[in-house]
Amino acid sequence: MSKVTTLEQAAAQVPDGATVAIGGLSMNSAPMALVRELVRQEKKDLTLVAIVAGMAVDWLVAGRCVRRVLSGLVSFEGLGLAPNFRAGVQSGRVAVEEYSEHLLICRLQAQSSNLPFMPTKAGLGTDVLGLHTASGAVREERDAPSGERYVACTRLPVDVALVHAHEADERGNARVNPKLVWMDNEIVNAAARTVASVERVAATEAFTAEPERTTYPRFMIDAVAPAPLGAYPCSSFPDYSHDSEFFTAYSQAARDRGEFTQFFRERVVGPETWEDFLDANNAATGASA
Amino acid sequence: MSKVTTLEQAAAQVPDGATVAIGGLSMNSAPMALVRELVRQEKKDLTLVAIVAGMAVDWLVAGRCVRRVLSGLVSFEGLGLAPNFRAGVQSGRVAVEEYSEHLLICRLQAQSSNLPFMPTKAGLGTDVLGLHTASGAVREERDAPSGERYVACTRLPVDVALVHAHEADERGNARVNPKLVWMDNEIVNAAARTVASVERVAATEAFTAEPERTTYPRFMIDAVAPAPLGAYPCSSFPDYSHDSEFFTAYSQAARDRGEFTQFFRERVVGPETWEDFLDANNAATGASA
Amino acid sequence: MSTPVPGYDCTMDELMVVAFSRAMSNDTRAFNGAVSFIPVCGYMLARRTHAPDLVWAASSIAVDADPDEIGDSTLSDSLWGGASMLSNSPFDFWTYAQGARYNTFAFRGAQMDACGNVNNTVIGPYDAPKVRLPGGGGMADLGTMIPRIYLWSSTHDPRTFVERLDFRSGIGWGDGGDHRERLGLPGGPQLCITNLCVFDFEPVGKRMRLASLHPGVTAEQVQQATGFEVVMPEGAIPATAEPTAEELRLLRTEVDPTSARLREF
Amino acid sequence: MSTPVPGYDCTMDELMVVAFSRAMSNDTRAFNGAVSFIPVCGYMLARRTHAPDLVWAASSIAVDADPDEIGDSTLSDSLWGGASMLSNSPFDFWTYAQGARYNTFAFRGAQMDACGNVNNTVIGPYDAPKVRLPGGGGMADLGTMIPRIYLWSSTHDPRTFVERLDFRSGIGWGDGGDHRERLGLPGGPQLCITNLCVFDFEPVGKRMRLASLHPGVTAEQVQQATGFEVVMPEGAIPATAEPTAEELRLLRTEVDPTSARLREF
Repeated sequence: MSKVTTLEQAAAQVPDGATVAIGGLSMNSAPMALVRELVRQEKKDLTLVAIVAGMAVDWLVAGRCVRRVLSGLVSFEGLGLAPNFRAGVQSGRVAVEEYSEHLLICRLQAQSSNLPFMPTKAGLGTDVLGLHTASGAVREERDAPSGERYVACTRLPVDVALVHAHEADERGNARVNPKLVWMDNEIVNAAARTVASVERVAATEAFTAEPERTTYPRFMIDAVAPAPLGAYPCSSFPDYSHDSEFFTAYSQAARDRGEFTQFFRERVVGPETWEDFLDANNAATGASA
Repeated sequence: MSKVTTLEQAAAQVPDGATVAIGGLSMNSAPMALVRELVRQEKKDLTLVAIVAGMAVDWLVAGRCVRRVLSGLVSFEGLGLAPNFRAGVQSGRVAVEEYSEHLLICRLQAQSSNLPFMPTKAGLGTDVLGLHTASGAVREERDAPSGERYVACTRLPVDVALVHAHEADERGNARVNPKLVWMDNEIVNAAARTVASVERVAATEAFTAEPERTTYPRFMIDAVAPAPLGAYPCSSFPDYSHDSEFFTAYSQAARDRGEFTQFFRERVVGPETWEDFLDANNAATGASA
Repeated sequence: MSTPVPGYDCTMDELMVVAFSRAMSNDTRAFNGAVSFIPVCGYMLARRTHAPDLVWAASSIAVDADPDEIGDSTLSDSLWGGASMLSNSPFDFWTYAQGARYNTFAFRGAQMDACGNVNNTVIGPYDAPKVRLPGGGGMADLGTMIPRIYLWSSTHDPRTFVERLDFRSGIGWGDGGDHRERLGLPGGPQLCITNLCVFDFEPVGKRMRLASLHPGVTAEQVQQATGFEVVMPEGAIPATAEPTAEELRLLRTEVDPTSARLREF
Repeated sequence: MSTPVPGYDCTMDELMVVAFSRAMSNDTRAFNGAVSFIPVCGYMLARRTHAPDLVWAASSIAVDADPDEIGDSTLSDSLWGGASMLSNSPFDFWTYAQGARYNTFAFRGAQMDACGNVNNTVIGPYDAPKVRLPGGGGMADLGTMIPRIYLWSSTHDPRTFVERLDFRSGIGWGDGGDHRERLGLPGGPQLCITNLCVFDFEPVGKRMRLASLHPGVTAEQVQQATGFEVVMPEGAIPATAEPTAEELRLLRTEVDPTSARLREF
């Protein structure tokens, strides 16, 4: 029973309305091939959990797949704001549940550790906590014996985590080279299912030869979807960096509705396969730039 | 300002009465060379924090260095009980603050994360929690919104952590091969100072060449004491295993007070240098057995 | 010491390992602690027979390890050969345990009570112990976190199986009944495999119930060797099933060729 | 865009980097977030001048990195060359941040107020924003955890320095006075370095106070460019110190030869 599947089949397993956590951090290691497939399959009403994200959220918002985003930060960093995310929120079409990185991490940890909450000092004295008073998702508390303040972050259930890794075997053992997981293990640990896109499928022997390099054991990974350059236009350290040209061209196009529609069709959702997409973007060149 | 020092000088910096956390797990990766030096220097009234330990605690109790032990487990596993620890506790000379592994870890995490407590479900329904009612070190709580029970583990300050690693540079960057840190990072993170014994000193270039392998950054390590086979008679994976012969002979000798005194003098504290100690125990042979 | 089982072509250690192995299933995700030779052999055997996908993390570290032989410690690196992952206690292990990604663990206590609670801390009063034992280690942790708990003992006698523990180091079914549920804990002890019999737990009170008798052992002998009242099942009590020739061959030649499991006897 | 500083042999970006660098010390243990070119240059420069032991974790990941050049992202792997450790966010970074093992962090908000609080979430009401900004990211976290906070801005104007934030994404000195202390938070903002001046914080009320003026800028100009009342110090206000030739040489040739820092202007 191999866990290796196609991008199409892996994405098909994400139902409309699901809570989907997106791996990577900013322009690094986002599971873009899987995200593109979600857009192509016209998913609806997704709730995204994105600790620090950018292009992945923007594609999904552009594709009208998103109802709500739980995030710490969504941007293209020095290359600008995420244009569709910005417009979607400003128009009221997309709701943002604003957290910070550590508040989201603590909610994920409460979930993965089966605890009613994880404590942190994150958020004390900010307006972030007030946003969650009604839902109780995070709440300010005072430790009775010490009088010390803290923030209790409640469980955050995740239906599917999407992460990008370098290699996996058919059993689902997966690894990220050299060992950087950003905060991906937080979403993997909290998720009911995890789908990993991988640069390549490797033999189990590659894992037994260097077991200390395995990032996720097979029982944490439910499906493996091969996708060379699968994080493009984001980076997958140390294999390739993000493609600044793509980010810039995308932002440029987003200034005009018609231009963006064409760009999104030609360079994002239109190409039939992931390989077609990479060709349409000269990705092999851009990613190594 | 190199952080490299001798075992003697490193141990000299541990004051009587200090709270000392001992790294390693059971028969693996304990900082035995540093522990031996504490015994030779006749430290007094130490409080030991030992999550899962054995020989290190037994040496320190045999050397009359210990007032109190905070531990999850102290034994020689299949090779028997730790005889001096057992006798010391039974005679009332040594107090044990009984925890479990995760209760201790959570106390260390509260300390290192600067939180009033860390929550866990560990200990619920056991007699362990009742031991700490008076001190409040760990306490059973109920999460008000959910009614869910948890255990709040309060901060555990540690004066000095002693850990064994494979390599460190003069700046204090240190690494454990291949990546196994047992629970050592928990004590390092919680400690005001950390002393690492190392199999060998390496150039900083060895760390910059493979930065993903660094276990502790230089700002977490205060002193580096070279000690080849420094975990003997415990293991330092993957370089050498524990020496069962030493454990057996030690336990055998401990059945008789006179015999143990001689054994402890000849094979533990008597040898002047660490190299003398290794010679006295044919350690180079035993460790690889 | 290897003791023959009357009427079966195997020894007691082999019978116990096979009984343990058969209790495992293809969705078992297990790890082991110190001095756990019977469970370790059981996991390795189950994986070679009816449960090929079973996960076993040797020493709680080496996932899918397949060592050539078992040494003198079940927490030692000698157990890690063939692993596809060396996980790391603080980073991976505890989250997997807390979240029940690992779903199976086995305890052996110096004392065990009718509800499967265990003591590995002291014999006698805590403050003035007659015998100071190693301590509970992870018992207090894993008893609360892991839904499928298995108990075993190679010394089935009234000093081990007691009416009242001197100290509860790890929780089994607690005070019995719905105690675990009230504490918000998942699952609970499933079986206790001894050198005389196999206990399960009767579903309401959660006390040990005689599930099968090893060949040559009577229910009366079990009761006499047990410090608490044993729940007797309705109807006849079956004999613990005989290991197959293939199970014994695998155990003897592949799983544990050096008979490390005899360290428990 | 590179703007000359009148009377100094340097540009505004260089003046700001040098002012930032000089605020660092040999026991600084810093890391950086997104779009943080001025602080990144400052850490690298300080390490090459008066603070050789300064710790800087590039992108919060690459400890002691010494990249040949800075790319178009300060969270990118292009910054990691020469690092002696690639730390890992969940395992190493957050504990070091929570425990103030890292003691220094720098923020830049789309809005900043007199007490050094920052907004990077929305312009306008949260539920119906005029502009949706990226979000606070780690601001709400690190503002509570890190004792030495530095602020900077290359757009010193009344839209940036406001009387009242539309949203407090990250805490500086909070409501001022002992607010941080009452919340149990360590330290607080130390300086704010802008393209007009350097602010420190007056010790009682914890509001921004003019500490030095860049050449050619008057106190009145600073006040006009600031949406809240600027605290004026006793006595004369010094000019921001001129970078030395060596500082400029190092910045231009070693630290940031491609002038990535101009991305902030």
